[in-house]
Amino acid sequence: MLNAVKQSWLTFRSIFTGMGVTIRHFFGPSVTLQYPEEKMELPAGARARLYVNIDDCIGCNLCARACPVNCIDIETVLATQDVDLGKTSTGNPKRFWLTRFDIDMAKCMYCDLCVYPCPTNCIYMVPEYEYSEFDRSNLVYHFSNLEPEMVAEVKEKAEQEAEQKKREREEMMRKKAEEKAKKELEEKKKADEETPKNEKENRGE
Amino acid sequence: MTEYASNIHPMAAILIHAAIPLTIILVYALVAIWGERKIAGFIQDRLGPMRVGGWHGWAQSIADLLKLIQKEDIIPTNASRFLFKFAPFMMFAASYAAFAVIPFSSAYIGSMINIGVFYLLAITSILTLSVIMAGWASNNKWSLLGGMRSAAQMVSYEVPTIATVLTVVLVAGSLNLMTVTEMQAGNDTLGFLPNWLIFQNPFLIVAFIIFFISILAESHRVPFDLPESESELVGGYQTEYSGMRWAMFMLAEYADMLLLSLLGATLFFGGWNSPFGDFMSGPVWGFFWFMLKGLLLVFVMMWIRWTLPRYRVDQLMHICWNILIPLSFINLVLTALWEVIF
Amino acid sequence: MKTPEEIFEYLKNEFGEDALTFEKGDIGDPWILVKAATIKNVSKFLRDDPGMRFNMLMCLSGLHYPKEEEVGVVYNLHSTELHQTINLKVRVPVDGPAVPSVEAIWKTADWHEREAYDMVGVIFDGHPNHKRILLPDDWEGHPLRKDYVQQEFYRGVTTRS
Amino acid sequence: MIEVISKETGNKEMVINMGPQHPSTHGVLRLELVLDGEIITKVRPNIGYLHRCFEKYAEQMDDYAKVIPYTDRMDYVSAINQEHGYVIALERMLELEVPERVEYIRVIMAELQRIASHLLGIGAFGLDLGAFSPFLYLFTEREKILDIFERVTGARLLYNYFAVAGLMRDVHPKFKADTAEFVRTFRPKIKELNDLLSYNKIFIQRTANIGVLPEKVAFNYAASGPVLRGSGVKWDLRKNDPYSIYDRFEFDIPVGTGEVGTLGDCWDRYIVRVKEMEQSLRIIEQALDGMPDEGDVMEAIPKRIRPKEGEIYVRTETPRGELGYYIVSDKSASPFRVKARAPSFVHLSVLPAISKGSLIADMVAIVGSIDIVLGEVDR
Repeated sequence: MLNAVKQSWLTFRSIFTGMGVTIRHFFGPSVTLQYPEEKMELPAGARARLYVNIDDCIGCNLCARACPVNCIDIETVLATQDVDLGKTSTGNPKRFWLTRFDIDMAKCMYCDLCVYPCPTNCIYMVPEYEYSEFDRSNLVYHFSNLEPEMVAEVKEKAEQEAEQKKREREEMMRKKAEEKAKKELEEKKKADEETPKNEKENRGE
Repeated sequence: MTEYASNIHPMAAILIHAAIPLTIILVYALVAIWGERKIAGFIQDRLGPMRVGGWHGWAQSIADLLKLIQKEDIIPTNASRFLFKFAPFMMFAASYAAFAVIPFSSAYIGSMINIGVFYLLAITSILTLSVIMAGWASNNKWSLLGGMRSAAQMVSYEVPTIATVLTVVLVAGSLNLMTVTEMQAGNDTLGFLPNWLIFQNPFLIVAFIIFFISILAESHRVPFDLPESESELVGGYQTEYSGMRWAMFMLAEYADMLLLSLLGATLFFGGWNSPFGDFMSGPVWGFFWFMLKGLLLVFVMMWIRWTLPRYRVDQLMHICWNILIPLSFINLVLTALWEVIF
Repeated sequence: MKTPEEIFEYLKNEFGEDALTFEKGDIGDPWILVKAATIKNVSKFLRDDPGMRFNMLMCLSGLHYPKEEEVGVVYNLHSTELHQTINLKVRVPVDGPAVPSVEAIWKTADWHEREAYDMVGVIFDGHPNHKRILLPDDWEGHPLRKDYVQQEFYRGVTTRS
Repeated sequence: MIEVISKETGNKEMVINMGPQHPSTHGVLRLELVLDGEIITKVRPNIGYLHRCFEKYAEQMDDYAKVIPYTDRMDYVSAINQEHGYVIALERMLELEVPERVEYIRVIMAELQRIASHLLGIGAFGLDLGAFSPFLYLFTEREKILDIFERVTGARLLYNYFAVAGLMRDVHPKFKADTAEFVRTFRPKIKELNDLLSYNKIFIQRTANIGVLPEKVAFNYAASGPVLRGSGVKWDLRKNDPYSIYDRFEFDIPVGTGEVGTLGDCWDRYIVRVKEMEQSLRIIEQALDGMPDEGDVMEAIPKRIRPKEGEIYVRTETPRGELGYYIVSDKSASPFRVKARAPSFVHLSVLPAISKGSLIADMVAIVGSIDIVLGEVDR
């Protein structure tokens, strides 16, 4: 009986302690942030969206290779010799046309792994998080600044040059082969000429 | 007003009698749902609804209501259709009908019957029936479990509720709630306290505590909200309900909460009597004081709701049958002795 | 506390040289290769022997060795009383991958073995509930095999996005 | 309605599905409950709804470092601890020396993460039992930790912060002050939690003597972490098998004592977590004192990770228990096999053993008290 009374008393006491805590909070300040009106300030280096400073990109493909989910899609075309693409702000010479640099933010897992290998620090996360879309394909960000015609032109040029180079190389190879054949022929002749001599000498003995 | 209406047509008086509590319930429910969410918000360091209607989202409940009206009315394929549709309305009807005997003010009571308390307790037990109906008709195991729990709980807790109400009736000497309220008028207990029943007899304080715990259980509030305990039984008997039918459950639940709080205010806190004697009394002030007392009790119920965890079903029964019922009957006997001696 | 070498010697005395081999990679932990047929006895001995007392089966993993056409099961054991650790390994051919279950010795092996069956396709003889655990029961193949080809359709639904 | 006649009792039994969509299964867990009235006679956990092929992915990656972001996603509530185990495994395979400053920052981060994880676990446990407010009070505190993490790593949930023998970036200059401030403000909150929840009589009645896990069963099921300690076993890898620099710090291992009920019940498991948070605070304080101010955290990171042939099993103490990584290397750039021994997976398999004969409401308490994260169960 006494124990029951004690237990009841303890129950009531713990309930009142709890109610004391909640009523203190009732009159305390709230921690809610009214989101669209008030926004939390993101710290520097917050990982929210990938951004590429395309002017600094040298097309080395390191970020695409570092990505665990393959959300970076890069296509490069070697610049022809008559074009100088200049240098990046870090001083690296640019050798490739970037005909495609797409990042699919729907796939991105915000791991930051692509940021570290970049030699020119041109790919990085920006603290911008309000970019929801109705269509998933709109989440593919195109960073290449080349116009489609330009891309076609560049590709054609590159192909031509590649073809020319190929032709040149073939020419060279042919020449080399010819020369080699010539040389071999000469050597053979020489050998032919020399052999009988030897034979004669041999026979002479 | 009602006399005037009955002069025109007897039906008009009935309609007015029906409309007044309904208006009170509906307005109260809109405010209370919003209020509960605000209270929950403030207790939890949040703000609660803030968007609809400008100042602190006051129109949130109205927006919710509009949404619920538009929602598709889903009935499970294998549900018992008639019972499923009927249960929420029966539940609301039960708690609504009980308001007839609540004396809202010295000038207004729905029905001045002599067995008011008896009528109220009888009509609220229909609630149990509708909960079982809803749980069974849904053809869902969780609903069924919720319904069965609820039936057991409400049937059990009716006993201590009735025993404590009986204690008050014993002291007051009347089953008519108007009479009970009228006899609590005045301000001379111990010289300064109002003549409320809770101050008149020490055993009535115990009775009030038992009564309050029982009405928490009767109206399914934490720590006794087992029928709808969302973390165990998903939604209890409400699991399969949506749209307007679900809203009826919600309405009935809040109406029930108000009903029992108002009953508590009438029985223990002097009903529509002003706490300051004659100061600020009169029919309109009476209504104000009455609702204030009721709403304070509702606030305490909400405050408890957002503080405590819930009991388990066997512990709930243990509390009822092993503690509250014996205690309330002992209390009844002791009150009677006190009344005889003094 | 015993080193893995000492534990190996200890076991060799008990079970003979044929059943056990001590192996070690260039780096990392050594392990004892146990004949599949004896693994249950070895496990029981390891758990109950006063010098061993391996009361915890920390991890049980299935492996597929495509080159040798074998599947393996690795048992990482630890003794909380004697603070010693040992790894056991069992290798069986891939076309008859039956390994005795150690569920009766360490209860925790129950789910681990089901997972090894699910992922690598090792069959555990004597397991009380030998079913897939992560994948649905009617899934084809065992994903963690190196030669696994994902099925095109599962119950009429394409498995590729 | 599926009804079966029980062979043992002859009663009609009801099979009921708890989950996969149920408010208190902490994710997509499905429990098949065989009921006799409201009493559970059998539990069959069904998992796999959140299986994301971590192990297969790890084998497909062409670099060991690319697996680290995936380890985050196993137990998304304590991502830092998951990374910690993995990088330690790689460091041991490559026999790398980790700079002092890196170790200190790692320990601080791991302990903060432990607190954050316990806050979620405790809060959700309370929520399961119907106490809503403690959950949100604890979440407020957790937000503060996440704020610190965001300032350090740039992310709030999945950090990818630890690199092999280093860190992905250095901490910001105010890190020490921020953390010290958090430690200062957090201590009173634990007392408040005890007032509101831990020693609340209703809460005790709901959790004491429920789901009792005896020591012997715990070992047989290889339980670890707070679940094992709740059964009264003083077993913590940070002390018993120290990794990183945990051997330098002074802290206690809180164990269950059966204070309000039987040893090894739900309340014991709960209170172990509460007390562990205090110990984590102690470790953080010591680590903040000992942390060197200078030092490059990125210099020791190897350019290429190519371990020699061999295999390793490394275990660390995460908030949920013992996380083991079994990694097999075959000299190539990608791991031959990575197996994660997830504590939640093991603890969930204990469930049928400890929940027989309890009520549905107890089931909720038991699932809450073993604090599973389904992402880790299914991997």
